[in-house]
Amino acid sequence: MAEPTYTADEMMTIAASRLLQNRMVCFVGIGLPSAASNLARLTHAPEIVLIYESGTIGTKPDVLPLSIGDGELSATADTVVSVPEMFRYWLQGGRIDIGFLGAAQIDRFANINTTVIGPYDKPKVRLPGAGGAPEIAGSAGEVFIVLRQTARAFVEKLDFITSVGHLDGGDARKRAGLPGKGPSAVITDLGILKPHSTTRELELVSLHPGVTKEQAIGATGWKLNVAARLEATPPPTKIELETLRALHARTARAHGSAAA
Amino acid sequence: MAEPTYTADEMMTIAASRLLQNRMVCFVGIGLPSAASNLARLTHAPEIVLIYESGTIGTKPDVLPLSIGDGELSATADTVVSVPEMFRYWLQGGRIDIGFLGAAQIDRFANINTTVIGPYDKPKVRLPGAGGAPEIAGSAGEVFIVLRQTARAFVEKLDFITSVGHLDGGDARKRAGLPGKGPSAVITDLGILKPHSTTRELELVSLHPGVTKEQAIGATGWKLNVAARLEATPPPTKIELETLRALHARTARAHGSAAA
Amino acid sequence: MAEITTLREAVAKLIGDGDYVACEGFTHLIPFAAGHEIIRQEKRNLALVRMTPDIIHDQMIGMGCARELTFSWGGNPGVGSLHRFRDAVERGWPAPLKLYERSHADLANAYAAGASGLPFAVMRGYVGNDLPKHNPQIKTLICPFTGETLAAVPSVRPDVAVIHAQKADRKGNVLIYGIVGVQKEAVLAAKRSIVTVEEIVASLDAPRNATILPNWVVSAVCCVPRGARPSYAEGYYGRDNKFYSDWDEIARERETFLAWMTRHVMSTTDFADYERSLSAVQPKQVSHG
Amino acid sequence: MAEITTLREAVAKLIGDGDYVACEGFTHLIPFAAGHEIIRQEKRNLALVRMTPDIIHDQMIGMGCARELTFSWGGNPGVGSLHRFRDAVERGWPAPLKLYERSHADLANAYAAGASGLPFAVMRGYVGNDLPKHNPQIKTLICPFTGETLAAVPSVRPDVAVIHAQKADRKGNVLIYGIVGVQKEAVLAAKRSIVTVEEIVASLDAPRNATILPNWVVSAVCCVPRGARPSYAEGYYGRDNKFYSDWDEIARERETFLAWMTRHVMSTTDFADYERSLSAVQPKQVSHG
Repeated sequence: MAEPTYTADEMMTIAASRLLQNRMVCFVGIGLPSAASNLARLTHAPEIVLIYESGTIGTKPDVLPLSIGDGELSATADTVVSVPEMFRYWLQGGRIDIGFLGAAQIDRFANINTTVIGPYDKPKVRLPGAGGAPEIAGSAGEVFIVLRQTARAFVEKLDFITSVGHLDGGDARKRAGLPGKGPSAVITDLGILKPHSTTRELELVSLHPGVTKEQAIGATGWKLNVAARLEATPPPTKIELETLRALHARTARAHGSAAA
Repeated sequence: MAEPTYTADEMMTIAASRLLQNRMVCFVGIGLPSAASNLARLTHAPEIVLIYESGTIGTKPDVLPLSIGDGELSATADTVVSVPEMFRYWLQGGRIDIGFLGAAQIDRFANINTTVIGPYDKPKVRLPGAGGAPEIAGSAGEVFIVLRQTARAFVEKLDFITSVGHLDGGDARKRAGLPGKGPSAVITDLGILKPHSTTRELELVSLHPGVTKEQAIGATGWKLNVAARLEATPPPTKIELETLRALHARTARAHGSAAA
Repeated sequence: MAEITTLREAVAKLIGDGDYVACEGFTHLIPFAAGHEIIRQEKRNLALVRMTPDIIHDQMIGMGCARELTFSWGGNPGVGSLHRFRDAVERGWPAPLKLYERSHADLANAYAAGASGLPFAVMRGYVGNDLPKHNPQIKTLICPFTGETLAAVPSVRPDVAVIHAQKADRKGNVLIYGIVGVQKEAVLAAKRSIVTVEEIVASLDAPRNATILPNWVVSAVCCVPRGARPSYAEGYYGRDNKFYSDWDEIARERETFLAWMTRHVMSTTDFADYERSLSAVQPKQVSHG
Repeated sequence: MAEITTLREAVAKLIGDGDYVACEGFTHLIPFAAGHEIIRQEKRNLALVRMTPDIIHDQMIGMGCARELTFSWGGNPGVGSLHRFRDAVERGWPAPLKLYERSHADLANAYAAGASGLPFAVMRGYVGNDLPKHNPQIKTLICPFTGETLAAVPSVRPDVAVIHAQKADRKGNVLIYGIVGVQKEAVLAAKRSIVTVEEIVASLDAPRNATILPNWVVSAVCCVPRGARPSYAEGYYGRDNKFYSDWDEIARERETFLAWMTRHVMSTTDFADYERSLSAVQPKQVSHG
């Protein structure tokens, strides 16, 4: 096999991008979700609608934004609305198919912490906070989460719930009256996790090439369940890899520094 | 005296226009208020800010609009906002100095009916309804009302309160928690009425030239109080009259029919 | 995803008898052609909502399409009463019309709340006003921070929103400018939507923060030039004020109204045909031909 | 009515110690020059509010201007933490900073409610979220129509709003375009406002439905070219990404931070002087000179 070599981050971004379908309306978080969303747009999903919380609707950036409100997002958008309108009419209004989030910490039910490590009033690490994530997690039709898998990030118990996943599992979301279905996939540098059909606990459903089940279990702070039928993530195709690398190269050139 | 001749409607419009001061922010109703507001703008108040509920802010129409959303209002505005924004940010937001309303019926406390004559469920006459008036009457800093004075319009008891004036008088508005001060002047074809300083009942404070106190009393469906110091409205000046007539003539030409 | 189709097909497919239908337009861009098509297809039992029902609603009500009307100002602007509306309210002809009457501020907030996916809107209004006595939908609530009593009004969330706009591109993205009213909110609040446009162009060439409805929030886009007449479309044609004043006479009596509607709407196949029919009667009325 | 004045005079006159101050900008049009002037004039005890506090808030907090911060996301976008913000939160330096933490959807609604003259906003949010446990401002209410429990959040109604915009005309009417954020709402929600602009022109030449702040809702307009740098102003200059990444090193330690602020902000007279001071250090950094 003359497979191209690639990094774990590249595999993660490519695996995430594959979950996005053409014409989906995707509310995109900055960083890894933004790279995956734009990769999808540049490969198999040319008519995907990308929305950033800064108010840019149907944006088609040529390079990745460093921040959620870069000029590149505004200049290539179908339209730009105010931030209150974005959260009121477009997100809460139920117009979003996929909310695409990153996270600092995640638990077995795909609840997310981006607020503090340690106690809220005396934090060990003060993280940036909620941003748009709580209501994206609540209102988007479904949610994808992308982050690197480590035992420090995949924790038994979150110090703070910033954005809800499946709460304490089962039909907890429905009982709480949350409009969206919640996280349906967590994409990491090791594989893909999806919530179990009834318990809604995350289980490992796919391993990226070269990664072992034991590695994934070891990088998880709770006892990770593995799906009966564990799949193998297809490696990046030449087109996926070239497109992603070209995107990062353009981004680095445009920003005059190292790519994200 | 070589005073020019003029109609009672012209005197009414001119008297109303004089109450508007330069740089006031005026939320304008269609019809008589619109004529008076634009006359003020074309004479002594060139920087008055005229706002129509269709969303046009700072509009400077060359001819009078027939409807609240004419193209003339949009084309000459500083900006045009959506109707929800108009009512939320600009009116309810407390940005309006003067709400300028017409009326079908009015009572002694300057409450207004534009909904029905007769019982609501079996009306004798079904009028157009509330429009923007209830919240203009509630939220504008103060309110001017312009209408022709007849015993059928100035009634002892309204069949329906569409827009509040001073409710049942005294400090009733304040007790009800209404933000604006309410009607401070009612301008008719016979004279000007203003609320009494404590009872808030309308009293006749000025008579237009050639009109008698008895005429005004006879054209009022309740026992009209007359101010101790009854003033005489100065007759229209040549400039006022010429400006108003030119405005109506331009309007008639533009609309291809009789002027409003 | 917006389908670019004919108005006849869009109305047949997207509006059913008994539906809750918002046809919006605030003097500007009133969807007359779409209203005519609703009448032509003899839709029945509709719950109509519009802030400012005018001639097109007079026509739908007089032709028996409506069972109820939610509104805040009903009249022929600058002319006077809507005779068919009054006949329905005052004498139940051709059918009783149940009214849900509100104010502009209320309905504007209610559309915005509908677009926002909320069940209700909060506003400061209706104090000392008689409308809440006759419309049980208007309630109050207490601010949990200040204790102030405010009005609470139900969202407007129609089955179908119908609007007219200046243009769409070939993908069905819609641009509206000038007096935009509550049209964007109406479309976003509704389950389905029909947008008639003056023209379909290769590119909208819209300024940065223009009012755009992306094709994925619109059900059908129909090219109907002059489809807002006798209302106006900024950038295309002015308001036909003469038609508004002529309507007063046409609609005053049931017979003249029915004769006019039969001849010009029911006997014509679409809006272009209606325009030909009208201009045959009034060859000199250049403005509405 | 907007007074066209210098930024120094506007900040001196309109911002007092202890005021509740919103400096807004969503990546785009961040009012850096105005923030520097607040620091230069040694304003103290401010209650700051911003959806996305970034470097300029790091600077105000580190220089001891703030007693509290209402916010929804605090960081150096694309780079990492705000070290001065963290030092204040984690170690109380130079003074303890009381946090009122909310979400973007909340603060966006809260500014809109403030602009609308309402004491609170209703939204669907915070279900299962820990923020309400730590911020007693976040409450719930029951929809009087459906019985649904919704979040109720207090309006943001600052004493002063500070924003940067592309241009104003000579009367002080302001035009903003591109990513407009919550700046219009912030100005309309505030008692007073300061708008810095790239240029003052004879006519705004704005498209029909552009985002305009009429001169009668603005207190002061100040012409400060490049006044948003290192943020960007669409149509004028791009974002100085290098400055954002350089800031991480400058702000990491108290000493380097204080030295930098003393040299470039406290020892300069205005934004133009600050730019000269910066370019003297980094002659090659063309983008932020």
